[in-house]
Amino acid sequence: MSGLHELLLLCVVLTNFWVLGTTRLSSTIRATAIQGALLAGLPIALHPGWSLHTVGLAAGTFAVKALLLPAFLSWAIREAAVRREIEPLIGFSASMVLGAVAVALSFGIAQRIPLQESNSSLLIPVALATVMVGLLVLTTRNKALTQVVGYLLLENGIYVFGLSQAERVPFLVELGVLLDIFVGIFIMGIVVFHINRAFDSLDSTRLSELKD
Amino acid sequence: MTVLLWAVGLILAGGGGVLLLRRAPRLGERLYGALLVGGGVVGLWPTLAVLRGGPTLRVTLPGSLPGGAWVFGVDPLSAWFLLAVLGVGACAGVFGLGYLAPERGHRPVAAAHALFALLLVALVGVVTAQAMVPFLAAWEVMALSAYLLIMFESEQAAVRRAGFIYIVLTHLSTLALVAMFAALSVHAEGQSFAALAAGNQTPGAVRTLGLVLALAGFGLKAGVVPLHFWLPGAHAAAPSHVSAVLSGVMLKMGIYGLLRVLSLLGAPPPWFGWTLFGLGLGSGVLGVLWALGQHDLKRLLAYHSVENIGIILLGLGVGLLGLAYGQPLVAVLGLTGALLHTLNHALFKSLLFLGAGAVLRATGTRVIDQLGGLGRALPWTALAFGVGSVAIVGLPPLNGFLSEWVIFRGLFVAGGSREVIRFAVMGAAGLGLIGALALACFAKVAGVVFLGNPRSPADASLSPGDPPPNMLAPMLVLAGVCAGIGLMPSLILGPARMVAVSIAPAIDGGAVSAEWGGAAARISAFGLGLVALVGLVLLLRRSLRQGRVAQVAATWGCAMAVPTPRMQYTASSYAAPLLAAFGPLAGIRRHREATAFHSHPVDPVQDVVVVPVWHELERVSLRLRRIQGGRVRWYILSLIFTLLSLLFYLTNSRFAP
Amino acid sequence: MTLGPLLSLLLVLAVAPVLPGIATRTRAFLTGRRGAPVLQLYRDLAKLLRKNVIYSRTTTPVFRLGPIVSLVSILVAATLLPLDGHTALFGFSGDLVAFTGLLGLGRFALVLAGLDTGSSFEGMGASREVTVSAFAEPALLLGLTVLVLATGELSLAGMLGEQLAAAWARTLPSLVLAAAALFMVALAETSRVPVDDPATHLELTMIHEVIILDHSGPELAMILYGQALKLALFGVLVVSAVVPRALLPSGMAALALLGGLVLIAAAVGVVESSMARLRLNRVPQFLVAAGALAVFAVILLLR
Amino acid sequence: MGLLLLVLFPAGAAAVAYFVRSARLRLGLLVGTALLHLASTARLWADPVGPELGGWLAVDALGLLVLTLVSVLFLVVAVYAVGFLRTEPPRGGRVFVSGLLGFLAAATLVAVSHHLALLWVGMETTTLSLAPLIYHRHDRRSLEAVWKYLLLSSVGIALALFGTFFLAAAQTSGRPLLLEDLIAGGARLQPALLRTAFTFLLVGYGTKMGLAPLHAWKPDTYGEAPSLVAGLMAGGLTSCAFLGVARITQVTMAAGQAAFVQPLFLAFGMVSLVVAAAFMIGQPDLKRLLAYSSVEHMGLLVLGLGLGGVGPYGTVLHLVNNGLTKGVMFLAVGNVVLVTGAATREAARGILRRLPVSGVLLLLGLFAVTGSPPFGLFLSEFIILKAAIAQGHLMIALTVVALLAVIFVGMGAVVLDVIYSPSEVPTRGAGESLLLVAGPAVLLLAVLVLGLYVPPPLNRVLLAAARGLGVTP
Repeated sequence: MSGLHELLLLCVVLTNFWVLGTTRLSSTIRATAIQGALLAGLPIALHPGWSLHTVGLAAGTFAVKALLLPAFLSWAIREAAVRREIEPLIGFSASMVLGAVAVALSFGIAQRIPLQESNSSLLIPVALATVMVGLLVLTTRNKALTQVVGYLLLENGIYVFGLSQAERVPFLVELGVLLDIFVGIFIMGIVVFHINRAFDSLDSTRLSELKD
Repeated sequence: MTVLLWAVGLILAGGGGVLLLRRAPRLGERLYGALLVGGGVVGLWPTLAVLRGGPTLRVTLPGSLPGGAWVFGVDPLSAWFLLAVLGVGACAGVFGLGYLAPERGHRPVAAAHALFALLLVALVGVVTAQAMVPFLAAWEVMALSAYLLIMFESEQAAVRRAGFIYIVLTHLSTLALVAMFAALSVHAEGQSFAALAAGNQTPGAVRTLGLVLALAGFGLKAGVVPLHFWLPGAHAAAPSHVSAVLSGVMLKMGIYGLLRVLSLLGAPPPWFGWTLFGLGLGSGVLGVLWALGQHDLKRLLAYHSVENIGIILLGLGVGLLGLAYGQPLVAVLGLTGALLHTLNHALFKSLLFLGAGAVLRATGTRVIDQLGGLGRALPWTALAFGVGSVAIVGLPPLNGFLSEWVIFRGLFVAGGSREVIRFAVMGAAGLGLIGALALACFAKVAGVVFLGNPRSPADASLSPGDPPPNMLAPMLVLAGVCAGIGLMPSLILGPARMVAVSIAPAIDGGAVSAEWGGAAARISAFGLGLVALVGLVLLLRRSLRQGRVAQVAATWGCAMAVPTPRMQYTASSYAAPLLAAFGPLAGIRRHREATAFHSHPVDPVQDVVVVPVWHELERVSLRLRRIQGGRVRWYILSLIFTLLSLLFYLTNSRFAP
Repeated sequence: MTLGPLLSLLLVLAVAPVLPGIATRTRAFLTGRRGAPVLQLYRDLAKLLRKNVIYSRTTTPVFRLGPIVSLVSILVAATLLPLDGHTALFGFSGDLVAFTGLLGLGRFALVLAGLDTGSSFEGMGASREVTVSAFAEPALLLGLTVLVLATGELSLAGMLGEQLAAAWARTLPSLVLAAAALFMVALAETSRVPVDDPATHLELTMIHEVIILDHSGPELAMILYGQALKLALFGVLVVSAVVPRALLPSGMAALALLGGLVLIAAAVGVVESSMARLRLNRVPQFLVAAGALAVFAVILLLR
Repeated sequence: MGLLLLVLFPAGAAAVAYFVRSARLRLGLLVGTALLHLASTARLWADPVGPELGGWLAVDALGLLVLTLVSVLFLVVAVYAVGFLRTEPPRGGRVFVSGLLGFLAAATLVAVSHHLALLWVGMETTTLSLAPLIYHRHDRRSLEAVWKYLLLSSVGIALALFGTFFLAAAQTSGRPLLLEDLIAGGARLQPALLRTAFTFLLVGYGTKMGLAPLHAWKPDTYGEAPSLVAGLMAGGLTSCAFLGVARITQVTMAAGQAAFVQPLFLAFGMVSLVVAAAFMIGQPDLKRLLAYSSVEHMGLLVLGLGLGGVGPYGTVLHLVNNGLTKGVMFLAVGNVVLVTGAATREAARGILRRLPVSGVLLLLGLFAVTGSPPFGLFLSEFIILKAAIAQGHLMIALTVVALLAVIFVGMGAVVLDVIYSPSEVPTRGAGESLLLVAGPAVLLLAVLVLGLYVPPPLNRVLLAAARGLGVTP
């Protein structure tokens, strides 16, 4: 059923563009939630045969990436009372274009990196693309919260690639991913919270006192 | 070797003692002085034994260092420099007791004495180390203890500035030396000098790199123009007895290092000899020229150190050229002259700095144009300073003349050969110019400071009386040694030649030794004759007077009113015509206003080249600093940029699949 | 043979005071005056030696020692020259350095003695004296270098004696150049026109005279005699550089020396009467020119 | 179970410390844990223990070096922290101590884990455990510092994870991601994937090391973090990050990819040196200055790796020396800050008169950190230079010397001015207690000794550690 996971991977890319394109923080978070759900589907699609390992992985992923983190983030924006990402460094259409460039680039790089016995030719490019889009969001957005979302995308990309190894490397890998994202996002959320309190705004451009 | 270790132990004990007894300064300082002198004397014993042709001393410490054991030893070269270290060190240390005594209470005098002892020990370590790491360790301890001593009066901004320039340049020299040893150790098994020598006999890129770095590192320490500009400030800022050691001994470590490295590397290429030759001429002429323009007594003496280092390098260059072109006589003469002048300069320059210290203590100022007529107040100091002046100018019958005589002979003999080296004879003119300028300069110093009338009322009311014996005795001892060497050259010429031959085994000293002794005897005869004749004429002069008492009157003012002290010729106007003849080279800035005219010297290298360049560098780096603008966005962008360029390297380099 | 050097030394010492007389006499003759008698200096010296001295309150023993040291150093320098054309009373390899060194010592002593008076005029004179000599020294050394290279000999006795005679024919051109350079140096060292003017009476324009302003009696005598002796020594240098006296029998050699000295003195007089005195800041150029001549001679020999 | 315990008991102590009420008890726990940890580390020197958890935990020479370095540094910092927290308001004491202990546990995990994913987990934990410590002062500036630190390190660590996956993908045989098997089967690794893995891991762990141009977070973080935390980061955290780089280097070298790896190391090294030199000139803030100095030394570390020959030996020696020296400098500056309230040039003048001991420490530390003989850093820099010349990189050698000179001027200008110049601003707070100067003094002594004498056992370990990092024949 290789068609399925290819489909899922393409959807992942689409959600990336969704994140790039939307102005409303709430819909950004919705996009990440959907992406999380897609990623949860991936292990089953990649490794047919309902082994406990894959199922557990899918469930865990769904729980964390599709439910917990989005909930946490939307709670955070409710607390911080911010609705929309205003004045990003570059306009949304421009960032879409950049995202397209990033995707093209990652596909270009990916074909230079042959992955033997790989169950999908799309894995590496999509992973790279997601990573790059994540970095793109991290750099172009001003709101600390949006940057957290960018970090989340980055992690998702890595996760996608991690799945390709899920068979051979024991599940400590996935554990690593989940733990990392969980703790990372959680602590960042707390910091964001403090930022909001200290600067009564989530505008990370305010955070530029420390410089030479 | 154990004897030398005892000497080091004594000196260290002195330093420790004065530090422990800082509650009872008098007792502590007396102990320190005794141990210092004792250490010096004890240390001179094995040194002289080696110079008399005794066996080379050697001790190997089993150390677990990457590279191997530590080796210390005293061969003729080490012994030669040990003479200066121990002799001058002990004299200056004793002088320091009296010199720093008035500072007790408001400055850490005990610590200064302890650091001085440490400095001496480090100097001993530098000249006796026979392996890389101990050499560099001793080298840096020397540099740092000297730095701390220079900063003794750190509450003055000028001292801090001088200290900073010093520490920066000395660190540069250390870096260069580290790199040099790194280069030389590439082909060597282990870190001992013997191993380096074994590994680097064949010319090659690495050996050339080593030579260049050695020249840079040791040249910096020796204060060769254009790397000299740390020197005047530092030597002026330090307490005078420290200046004496810095200028008299520490500079020589640069010379020692050069000689040591050359003794390891065998005959150097001609270009190296010519480089030293040119640097020597340049440093000599420019150093004395810049000295002539100074208003500060100690800065002036410091610039004279630059000049004398130039003379030494000139001799060294001639010697190396002699080696490179296979002229043993030239080689021996050049090297011997350089070695002799090293020792002589150590003696009379430290003597002069001690004299300057005595003047500073008596009057409280180093500004030459505010001094005058001190000869009456400090007769013995004046005498010692006068001896030092005649010696440094290189006039017979004192020791300065001896070393310049040897170098001159090297130049002339070189001129006689058929090789390219013969063009070195032109250096004679340069050496002559240096001598004449030095004469002008020291006539100025001795004349303006000690003769004529006091220029400031304070000095006029100065109660006559030389400094206390613990300051006066060292000066007289040094003066005596200067005269002794000048009148008894045979004492010193032999050992010097022996050391020179030990540096360059390629040459046989026998070729030179033959007519050498005769000349030495003649020189001492003629020196003594000179002195005797002066005495004789003095007696005649007495008899001519026929009991008449000389009339006494005011100086004839050329039909003007009786001259007042303020009408005396100042040092600056004395030097003006000579400096004017050299134009911008002399580095004098003049300020004319409607009612005032004054000139002050600048260092053409430091103030015209180095400082502006550094400020430009600062400006650039400040502009560059905007990158670190504090926006986290840019931080991540630089990360992305790095990642992408690495991916590019990954996919597009020759490693791409 | 061992008597030769001593006798000739005594001869030179005796005739030295004539030379300034000859110079001034020539000058007077050329400018159409009678001028002082040739032996005037002898009388002055005799008179001065008899006189008492007067010292300034400011001065120290340095003031008294100065003239003595300068005279003695010039005397000792004289013993280094092969006055009889063969050997010096006293010489060693590289004694040319001692020669220049001794002249320096004499200058040093006089300058200090001048500064000891604390008079602004003498300070000025000292400053000018050292300025001039600073440029004279290299020229002198280069001139002597020519002799060294021509003869391959490092002692004055050799380079002005037999060896010179041997090398004379080969190296005459550079020797002549060297002699010219040495003559120019001599004018500066003995403070003659165009560098200095012994006849001037305005202190502001003096160099040598103004240093010794306060000296009187025997000390002044020593200085004057030393100056004359210096001129004689330079005369000997110049003469022996161009005339290979070692080839002549000793009597002839002595005569040649005397004749040469007279000619030199006369030449000094001619220069003094024929050319004006240089501005002080032009003096260095004059001496650099002398140096250039010598350098040219050296190059001739090195090539 | 020795190694596992070594990881677990600091973690347990961290948990306990969070719930202990009494500050005195908490500090006792901190110092006690540090002592115990150092003791058990010392036992590892005496009798090494075998691999545990199926080879996931093991100690080799390199790990032992980093472990010992961290342990020593941590003890010093713990003692210092007692004196430090005494001067501070009690707020945050709990978080502070348990954060420190957590870091110790994580660093230990990094040092002893031979499973690269486990190593990565440890690395992540070090990052997170130090975050609250940076935020210790709870003001805007520290908030900004911790934000930058978290964002950059997290991105870096994420990329490192990416690289780890690539490494797993490159592996065709042996137990996955286990160091021994990776090295043993180096020849059978898929080159292209291995190189990709190396690229991402280098960027990832390089960010944590603070190699230019990935260093941007360093000055901001070190400048704001409490000095002892900054010291722990500059001495310990960077060493852990370097261990990460070293591990992947061992693998790539074993796979015969030296020709691909070494140019990258050379480039990073030179760029780091240049950036450090440029940003040190006229740098007014002592702690930022030290941050750039850390960048410089990280550059020297990778430079040694890139040069080959005796370079790696110089690198591991430099690792030890740099860790200790950074401790000296940051703790001495910490004392300055305690008295003057700031680390800026204007505020901190007149140290030698105000804090004689710390002033001397700072002075000697300056010479130590700039590689003056006879301090240890001189020896390692000497070896690295020698490697450069021996491998024919004469230009690199000369450039390094020139840059070191510029760096000395940059550091000396500020530090010496601060030490000697008379101060304008009044002194606040107590002077220097023994707790605050003893630690740095001990470290400085250690650095001095390492410059004069490398104990044979240490030398053996250094040689063993360097062996894997060079080109293995």
